[in-house]
Formats: sequence, structure tokens, C-alpha cells
Amino acid sequence: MADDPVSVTVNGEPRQVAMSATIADLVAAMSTAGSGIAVAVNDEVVPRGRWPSRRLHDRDRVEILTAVQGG
Amino acid sequence: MADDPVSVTVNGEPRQVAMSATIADLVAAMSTAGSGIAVAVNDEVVPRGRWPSRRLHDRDRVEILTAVQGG
Amino acid sequence: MADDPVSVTVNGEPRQVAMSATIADLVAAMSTAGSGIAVAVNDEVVPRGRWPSRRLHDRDRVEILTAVQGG
Amino acid sequence: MADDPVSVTVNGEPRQVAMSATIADLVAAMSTAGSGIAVAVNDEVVPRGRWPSRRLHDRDRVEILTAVQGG
Amino acid sequence: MADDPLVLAGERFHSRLIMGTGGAPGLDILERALVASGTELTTVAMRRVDPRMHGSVLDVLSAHGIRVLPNTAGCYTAAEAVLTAQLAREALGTNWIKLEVIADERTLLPDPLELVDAAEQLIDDGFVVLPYTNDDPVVARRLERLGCAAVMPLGSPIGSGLGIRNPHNIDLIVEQSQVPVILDAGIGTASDAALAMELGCDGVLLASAVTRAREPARMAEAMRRAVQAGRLAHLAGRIPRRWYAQASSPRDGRATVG
Amino acid sequence: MADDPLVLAGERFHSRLIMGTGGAPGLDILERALVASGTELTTVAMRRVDPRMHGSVLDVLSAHGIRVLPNTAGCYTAAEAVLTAQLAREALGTNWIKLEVIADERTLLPDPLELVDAAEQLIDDGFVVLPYTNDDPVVARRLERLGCAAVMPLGSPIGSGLGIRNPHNIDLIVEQSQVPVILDAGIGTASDAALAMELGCDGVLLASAVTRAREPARMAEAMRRAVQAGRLAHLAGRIPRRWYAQASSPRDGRATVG
Amino acid sequence: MADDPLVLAGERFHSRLIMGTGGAPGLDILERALVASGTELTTVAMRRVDPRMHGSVLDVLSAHGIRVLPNTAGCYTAAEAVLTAQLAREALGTNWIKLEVIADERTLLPDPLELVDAAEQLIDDGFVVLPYTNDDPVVARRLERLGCAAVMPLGSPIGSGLGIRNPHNIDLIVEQSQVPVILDAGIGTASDAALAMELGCDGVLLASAVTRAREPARMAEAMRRAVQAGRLAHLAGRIPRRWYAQASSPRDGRATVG
Amino acid sequence: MADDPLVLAGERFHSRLIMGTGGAPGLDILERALVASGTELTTVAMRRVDPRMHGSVLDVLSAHGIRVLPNTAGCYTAAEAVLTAQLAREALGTNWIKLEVIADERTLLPDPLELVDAAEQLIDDGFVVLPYTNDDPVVARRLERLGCAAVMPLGSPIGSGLGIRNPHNIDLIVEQSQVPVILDAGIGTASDAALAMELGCDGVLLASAVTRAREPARMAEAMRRAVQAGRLAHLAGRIPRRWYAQASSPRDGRATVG
Repeated sequence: MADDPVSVTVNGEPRQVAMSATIADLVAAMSTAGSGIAVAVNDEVVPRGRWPSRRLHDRDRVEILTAVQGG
Repeated sequence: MADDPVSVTVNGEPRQVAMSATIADLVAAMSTAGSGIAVAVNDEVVPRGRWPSRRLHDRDRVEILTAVQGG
Repeated sequence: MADDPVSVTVNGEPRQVAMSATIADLVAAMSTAGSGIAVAVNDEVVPRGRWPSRRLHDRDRVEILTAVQGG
Repeated sequence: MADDPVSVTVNGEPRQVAMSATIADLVAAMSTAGSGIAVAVNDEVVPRGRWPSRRLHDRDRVEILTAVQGG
Repeated sequence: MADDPLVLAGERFHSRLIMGTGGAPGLDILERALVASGTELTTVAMRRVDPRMHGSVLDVLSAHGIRVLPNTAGCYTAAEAVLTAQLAREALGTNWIKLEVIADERTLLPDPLELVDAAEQLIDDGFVVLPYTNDDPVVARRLERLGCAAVMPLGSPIGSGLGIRNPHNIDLIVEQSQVPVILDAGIGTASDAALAMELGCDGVLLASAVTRAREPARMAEAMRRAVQAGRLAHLAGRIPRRWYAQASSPRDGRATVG
Repeated sequence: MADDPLVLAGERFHSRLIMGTGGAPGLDILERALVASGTELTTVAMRRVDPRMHGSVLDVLSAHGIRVLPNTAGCYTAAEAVLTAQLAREALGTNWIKLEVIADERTLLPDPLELVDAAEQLIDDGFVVLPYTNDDPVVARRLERLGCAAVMPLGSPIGSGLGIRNPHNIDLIVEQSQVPVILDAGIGTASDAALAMELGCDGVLLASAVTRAREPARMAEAMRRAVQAGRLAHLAGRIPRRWYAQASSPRDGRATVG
Repeated sequence: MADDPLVLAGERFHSRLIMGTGGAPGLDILERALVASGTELTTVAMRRVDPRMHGSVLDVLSAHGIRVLPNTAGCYTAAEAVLTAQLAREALGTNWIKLEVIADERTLLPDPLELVDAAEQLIDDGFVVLPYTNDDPVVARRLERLGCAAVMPLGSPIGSGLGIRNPHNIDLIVEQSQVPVILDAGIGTASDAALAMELGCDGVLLASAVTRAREPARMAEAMRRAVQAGRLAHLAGRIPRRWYAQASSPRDGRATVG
Repeated sequence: MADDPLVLAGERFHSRLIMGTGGAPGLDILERALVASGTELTTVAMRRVDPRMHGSVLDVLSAHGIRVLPNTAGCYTAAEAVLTAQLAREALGTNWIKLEVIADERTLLPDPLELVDAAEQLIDDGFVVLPYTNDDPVVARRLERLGCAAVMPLGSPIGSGLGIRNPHNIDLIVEQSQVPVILDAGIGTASDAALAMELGCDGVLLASAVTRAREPARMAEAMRRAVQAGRLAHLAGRIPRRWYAQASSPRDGRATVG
């Protein structure tokens, strides 16, 4: 029960993650880049310092962005 | 006392009018044109039908406008 | 012999005509229009009045022009 | 008699010069520049090599030109 | 041209030239210019009554059956424009309003934020709103979506006579609009008006180009014909632009010389 | 407009629009376009008679009382142009000639040296010469001094529809000329024709812009009105261009709100 | 040129050319173009991480000491733009943002109302806001008054290469602005960039004109020199435009012939 | 840029900017401007010697290794131009001549007939002829066929600063020419020079735009960079013009908000 999966949306895709998973875990799974990444959950930026402690909840919408060529 | 003057602003100019004076009286004093005129008191339009009954109060700001060449 | 053919160029095309043939004959053969036509032989205009009398000679270059849509 | 003056035009101005005078003399009188100068007499260029020998005649029109800022 | 009316808010106009009345040296000159222009819809401004004034532009319009279109010229805020429009409706008995909300005296350019705000309020209040706007297709679309009866982009600043500075924007506005597009402001001469119509505008609104011309009535007639010419050219389908020439006389059949 | 004729070589024309007849898909379409244009002077080309041809552009012109103006289209040398002009005079009974001496098929631009040569010969031979020329004021002046009855500078290459590429040159030509200046070639749409007249040209000559339009008769009417509009605007005296705005509604007397 | 820096929000840049990184076919080509351009400030977009992606535009910028300027490209609302800016700040450690809030895909024109709203929020939140705006002087002034560090009007739509469609508006913006004016969007070729600077802009921002050119690095070098040329010309004070000629060779002293 | 020389009559020039020396307020200012321009070929005029004159433009050119190019400025006839060219050859030891034969003081426009005549005589006499001509492709082709080493069409009248009034004609000249095309006359500012090169011209010749600028040396540097910028842009292949926008940031991968 402690680690039942929660259903979240990550970068627009539905995803199941463990209840114990943090933003830091999620970012590590999505990118190997050590920097240049930012995360918002439900339209609020989550500062990098809080990634290790921030857990995910059911229906959270997570956006993990980085800089690309553009503009 | 019934007809003590009240101080109003008419088209930007200070003016004393009798307490019994109506918008109709004021318009008649300002213009001989029978039509094409509108009046606002304190930023609200006073429809023509209410001119004869509408009295003025101290500090009322009255605008009496008509159409002129323009635009 | 009197009517041996002569070789001329009419409007850029080689043509045999009778020695007795005149410009008037040639024009009549080329167009039914009674007016609006002009003729040059060897780069000289032949006025209409001289068409009936003007014979053709070997190697004459004849241009018969009219007005068309243009310009 | 040998050195009676002749009347010439030099750069648009009338001028009297000795009959014995050469183009070289004239140029020397007009400019101290050793180079960059050309002379025409009566619309013909007189090459520098002929300046010492070329005499002037009555009514000669002499142009002595050099390069200036322009264009 | 009779079968090609301009339809504004359900009303049909045979003339696609809307005139303004400002800038004329006198009512008689204005009258002759209005008649020469053939206009059926003409703007007036709302100003404080002046007891010394005699003769009214309204009499001129009325004498010639020209519909009056009050404007909110001189208003800097939505609040001013809304009140002015309401006064105009009361005074003139029309719920049509040419909506102007300008940003400064130097350019008289419209303030898009105040304009959108005023348009929204006036449409809610039942007005037929004809907004004077910049040439930004985005603002024009916003105004159309709010329910404006037309969009009236500028060619260049009011009274500048600089013509249509950015035909590309006018083209984009025409392309996207479901309501009539009226080119308003900046027209200097007849070819400017014709160009506006060729770009696909449904009408032209102008004042200074006529009223301040050396001969207003003659210029009014020029504008009348220019608007018609531009409209016809738009409908007739112009030839494409070609980099090289194309002969209009036949190549064949030329005489050979020499 | 009736009291403002175009005078060419002593002849008066009420219409300032000279039409060409080239490019129309058929004589009936041409006819309707000519009538709609209101033109009184129209060019034709001279080509070899074609026995198969029936119906003549001359009949159309004659039916509507339109004066014929033969051209020398397709000529590359002075010699060709002179002979063509002489044939035209003989065929059509007119000593008027629109003189064209072109340099190449790609641009159909006039060859100024051959043109000046031909103009000189034709004037000596008694022609009224109306030369199609480039927009160079120097060549235009040379042609005028030779005795041409008008100068007819191009706006852009024949049939290109690129309009007036160099208004500055047209302006310089108008300024210096004592004979009429006719803008010839390059007109694409109505506003181009209006602009030509506003620049001070005395007339406009065009063909493709009408005959190759999607609807020739409608475009012809557009051009008729555009030429009138441009002429009237030229005479009426346009407002000056101003960098900043100038209000057409009065600044004083605005209501105070709030 | 070293003593004529562009100062943005207190930071000095020797180059007045701000580059975008979009549109390049690869990072190596982009890198060569950036170096050739001499830029010191370059935009990037914020997008979802893509696990397949290797190599980052940030490494390129970092390798050459080019400051990164994130943008909000692709945002349609103030809310989207604000969040994107906040994410960029978090990801890149900069509070500078090129603010874009566009209205539609077809034109990519900015939406002035959303733009003003977003600018206000971001300035409140401590950002240095560099807004991409239309060429309306009224909107530019509003943005400046809100506290934007620069105004960045467009020349024409993003990627269109149509250059500066309305130099008059750019001129009016330059004239009124106390903050730097950066011409952003629409540049097609070097002369467009030079013109922007001659109009008095303080810098030029472009991407497609370089990244989509046939030879990006060569075009980057062209743009670098064009921006310098235009800046120098602006400072040097160009000659006035004259309707007639003015000789540069002396009139006096010419030889008389014949 | 070193591997992209301008080749005129077999001579290679690293700079594509040809300067004139007229209009400068003094030799020292001229010298600084010439150096800043980077020019390697510079025009001078031929005038009557003036005994009061000290210091010569030739010394300045010589000090900096700049090749001298005499012109025939001020000549109105072929005869004057031919004699002036011959005097220049004698005085300066060069058979190169910038051939000018103008028609009037007001416009200083070239007279094409006199120009062609003079060119023919001078080529026969062994000159390398660089003719200043109008922007007529037909005259340019005639000059090329006569054997001119380049053609030098004007952008607009000498000293007018009106830029390139008819880019279409310059384009047609570039397209047809086998000899170098030098844009000569009319340049007002840096973007004009860049545009000339983008149109495909091989070089630019200018004087007044630099010598009469408020700061000649600074403008000379602007022109140097503008010519380089325009040349590079021409070689780099600009993006096509598009009516609508094209995003430079990726459409995919944007965050979803709300």
C-alpha cells in the first residue's frame, strides 16, 4: 500500500509512478542532463532544491522542460 | 430658501443655478437648438424625457453636448 | 512568254505569280477586305492608287499588311 | 619681331605670350606641380614629351588640366 | 455599381465611401464636398454646445439624406468613449458609433487596450460598434469576436496623408475578417483610396484628404471615383505581376524589312 | 470633366485613357471592354494579312467612333519602325503613330537610340509621333525636342503589371515637358492608373491590365474611373504628407469624464 | 565599435546582434553561424525533455561564452507565458526573458492584450522582460511604462523575411522610447538589418534569416557587418534626401572644347 | 572576403567599394574617409590648373596606394568627354576612365546617346571605359557590347541620396551582364549600399554619401561594412519571402498549462 502506484501526467503522457517516487526520481528517469531542467507540477514551478523531497499525487500534471533551439 | 442657488459645473464652467432649476431650463439657456443635444450629469446620461423633472444638486457636473463637424 | 511566272516573296512566303500580275491582283488574292490594307515592295510603300498598274518583278519582296489587335 | 607676342587663350583667359614661348614655358608659369598635368591645344592633346618643342600660334586655345577632387 | 452595396449591420449603402466632416473651412464648402463625394454615411464629433454657434452639420446631413455616424474622437479612455457614445445615442437617436480611443495627441493612434474595453462595454449596451483600430490583425480579430459590426484599421495616422503604410497587414485583416473592413485614416489622395479597395477593403473612411485639399469638392469627386475604381478592380481580378514583359501585340505576322 | 480635355497634336479627347487592343481573347470581349473604358483613341498593330481572318478590330473601333492609333509593335530597328509607320499611314489614313522600337523579347524595353533615330525620320516625314520610351527624363526631353507630339514613358515592362516602378523619374519628366506625358506600359490595376495621373501625367495608355483581367469590361470601367479620379486629385491639390497626425475633430469642447 | 555598447538592463554587449537558435539544421551549423555572427546574447526555447536528445544548444552557448536568453515561444496566453518564463528562470538561472505571446499559427503575431498582461506579471515577479511586440507605438509605450527593459517591435511576421514593412512605426517607437529598441522578427537579408539600425534601433534580433539561409555562417557574418554598418551610418549622420542632383565634382574649371 | 575579389579589366580589387573624392570639406577629412572606407580605386575629376592650389588629391591617393580613376564629370558632349579622357590619360598615366556625359545640371542624368558615342570612341582609342549610365538595361547592354569593362548604372541622381529607386531595373541589368555591374550614384546610407550588393551588383561607387555625411570617416566605415555585408548576403542565399509566418521555435513539446 505504501508503494501503490499513482496516476500522473508527465509531459502530457499518462504515467504510473510509485507513491514513494519523487520529482528527482522522475527527472532522473526522463533525462541524463544534470542541469538546464525545470519542473512544474500543476502549473507551479518546483524549485530544484525541493525535487528530492517532493512526492507525486494522483492526477498531478508534471511538466519537465529544458532549453532547446528556438526563437 | 426654496430657491437658494446651487453651485454646479456646466460644460467645465462653474455656475450658480436656482435650486428649482431643471436640466430642461439649463439646456434652454445654453442652446436654442430643439434637437441634437444630450446631457450627462455626473457621467450618467439623462434622457431627454427626464430633463423637465430632473433638478440639479450642489456640485453636479453637467455636460451638454451636441454634434459638430469632426472625424 | 508574256505571262511567264515570276518568283516573288509575299509576306515571307515564296510565290509564283504571272508576269502580268499587279499588286492589285495580289491583294485581291490575299484578302477580301476592301480597305485597311497597305503594301510595301522591297521596303517601299506602294500607294493604293498605284496597285492596279504596278507589276511584280522577279525576287520582289512584297509585304501586305493590315491592322490587327495589338499594343 | 622674332619675339613679338602672340595672342592665345589659356584655360579660358586671353593671354599674350612671346612667339618663342613653348608649352613647357606656359605650364611652368601656371603650376609648380611636376606631374599630374596634361595639355591640349585646340582640342588636341599635346603629349608631355613635345611640350619643350611645341610653340604657340596666334589664337591657339590652350587647356592645362590637372586632377582635383571630384566624382 | 448599384448591385454591389456595402452592408453594415444589416443596412445597405450604395456608396462605399464614408466621409468625415472635420477639417472643412466652412459648412458650405463641406456641403459641396459631401454631395460630390456621394457618401451616404458621415461622421460627426460630440462637443459641448456653444451658444454662439449657428448652423449645424446635422442640418447639412439631413438636407441630403446622409446618415449620421457619431464618433468618440478625442476620448483617451474607455470610460470617456462609453459616455460619449451614450450621449451621441441620446442626442442623435442612433445606436451606431464610430469608436475612437486614442493614446496621444502626437500620433492620434488608437490605444488597443482601451479600445477593446470600450468596444466590449458598448456592445453590451446595444451599440453597433465601428471601431477605429490600428492595422494589427490580432486586434482586429479580437474586435470582430467581441461583436463589432466592422473593423476599421488605419492606413497611417489621422490626417497624415501617408496612405497605407503596411498593405501586408491590411491584406491579412481582409483575409481573416467576416465583417466589413473599412480603411480608416491616413488616405492622402485618390490612389490611396483605390489601393485600399483593391486590397479587398469593403469601404474607405476619410475626412482630411478631402476637407483640407486645395479644392475639397473636386477631391471629393476624385475619392468617389477612386473608391469605385478600386472596388471594380478588386472584383475584376487584376493581372498577375510578372518579372518580365509580355507582349500585347502578336509576335507572328510582322513584316520583314531589308 | 468635360471641360478638361486631353489635347494631342491639336486634337481634343474627353477621355484621358488610351486603350490598346492586344491581349483580348476575342473581338466581342474587346468591344465591351473598349466601350466600358470610355476610350476615344485606341492602338492597333500592323501585321501581314491572314486570309483566314474574319472580323476586324477596325470595324469595332469604327462602330464606336474610336480613333485608331497604329503602333509599330514588334519593330527592333528604326528602319522597321519607319516602314511599319508608313504602311500604317497608307492602310489607315492617319499620320499618327505610336512609335515602339524594342530591344529584346524578354523585357520589350524600348531601344533609346533606335527610337530617337526613328522619331527623327518619321517627324521629317510628316508623322505625328507618340513615342513609347523608357522613364529616362533625358531621352524624353530629346524626343520632345525632335518634335514628338507627346512623350510616353513606361511605368514598368509591357504586360508586367508592376505599376510605376520609379515615380521619381515620371515626376521629373512631367516637370520638364511642354508636350503631354502619357504613362504607357506596366499598369496593373486601378490605383496604378490613378497614381500616374496624380504624378501629373496627362493620360494613361494600357492594354493587358484590361484585356487580360479576369473580367475585362469590369476592369475597363475601373480604369476609366481611376484615370478620372487621379486627374481630379491632381487638380484638386492633395494634402501634404505629415509625419505626425493632425486631428480632424476639434480639440476643444470635449466632455470631461470622472 | 568597442566604445559603443548596447546596454540592456545594465548589462553591456559589444554586439548589437541578438541571435535566435531556431531553424538551424544541426548544432554544428548553428555553432559556426553563432560564432560568425559575433553575438553575445542568444535565445532558446523551453520544451519538454526528450530522452532521445543528445547534445544541447546550451553547451554550444556555454562553449563560446554566449549569454542565454530564454523565450516563451509558442505561448498563446499570459498564463502559459508566465509559467514558461518561471521554468526558464529555474532551469537556466537567469531572470531575463524574451516574452512572446502569440495569437495564431498563421501569422505568429503577438497578442497585445495577453502580452501586456504577461509583462506586468513577470515584472512584478522580478523578471527582466524583453517583449516581442507588434510595431504599434502605443503598445510599445505601454510596455515601457510597465517596466520592460527594452521593446522589441517586429519588422514583419516571424520567419517571413519581409523586412521592415512599416519603417514609419519603427521611427515613431524609436523617437518615444527611453529603453532600448530591438528590431525583432521579419529580417530577411543584410540590408534589412542595416535599415533597422539606421532607423535608430539599438539592436536587431533574428534567427531564420541566418539559420535558414543557404549558407548560415556566411549570412551570419553578413548580418554582423550589416548591423555594424547600420549603427555607424546612424551615428555618422546621413546626407539629406534631395529631389534633384547635387554635383560632387566642381562646376568651375572645366575645359572648353571646340 | 580575401578570396572574393572584384575583377575589373583584369585587375583584382579586394574592396568592392569605389570611392569618389568630391564633396569633402578638406583633404585631411577626405584622407581619413578614404582610409576608413578601405577603397582601392578612387575617382578624381580633371580641371584647369589653379596656381593658388596647394596639396593635391593625387598625393593622398598615392600615400595610401589607392589607384586613381579619372572621370569626365561635367562633360555634356561626347567630344568633351573624349578630350577630357585623353587629357586624364596623359596627366595620370592611366587608360582607365570613368565616363560621364551628363545632360543637364538639374538632374546630372547621363545622356545615353552622347554616352554611347563617347564610349565607342574611347574604346577605339584604347581606353578601359567604365561608363556611368542610367538604369536602362538596354543602354547597359549596348555599352557592354561596345566593349566597356563594366557598366555602372545609377540608383538615383548624383548626390540625391534617394537610394535605388528602381531595383527591378538593376536586377535586369545584373541578370544580363557578363561584365561587372557597379552601382554608381544615389546611395544615401549603408542599407542602400548593402541592397545594391544583394541585388547582385559587383561593386558600389559613391562619394557624397560619405564626403557630405556629418562624420565622413564614420560613414566611410559604415559603407565599407555595408558593401561587405551585402556581398556576403548575396553569396549566402537569403531566405525566400513568405506571406505568412514560419516559426523558428519547435511547435512540439510545449508545456500544457491549466
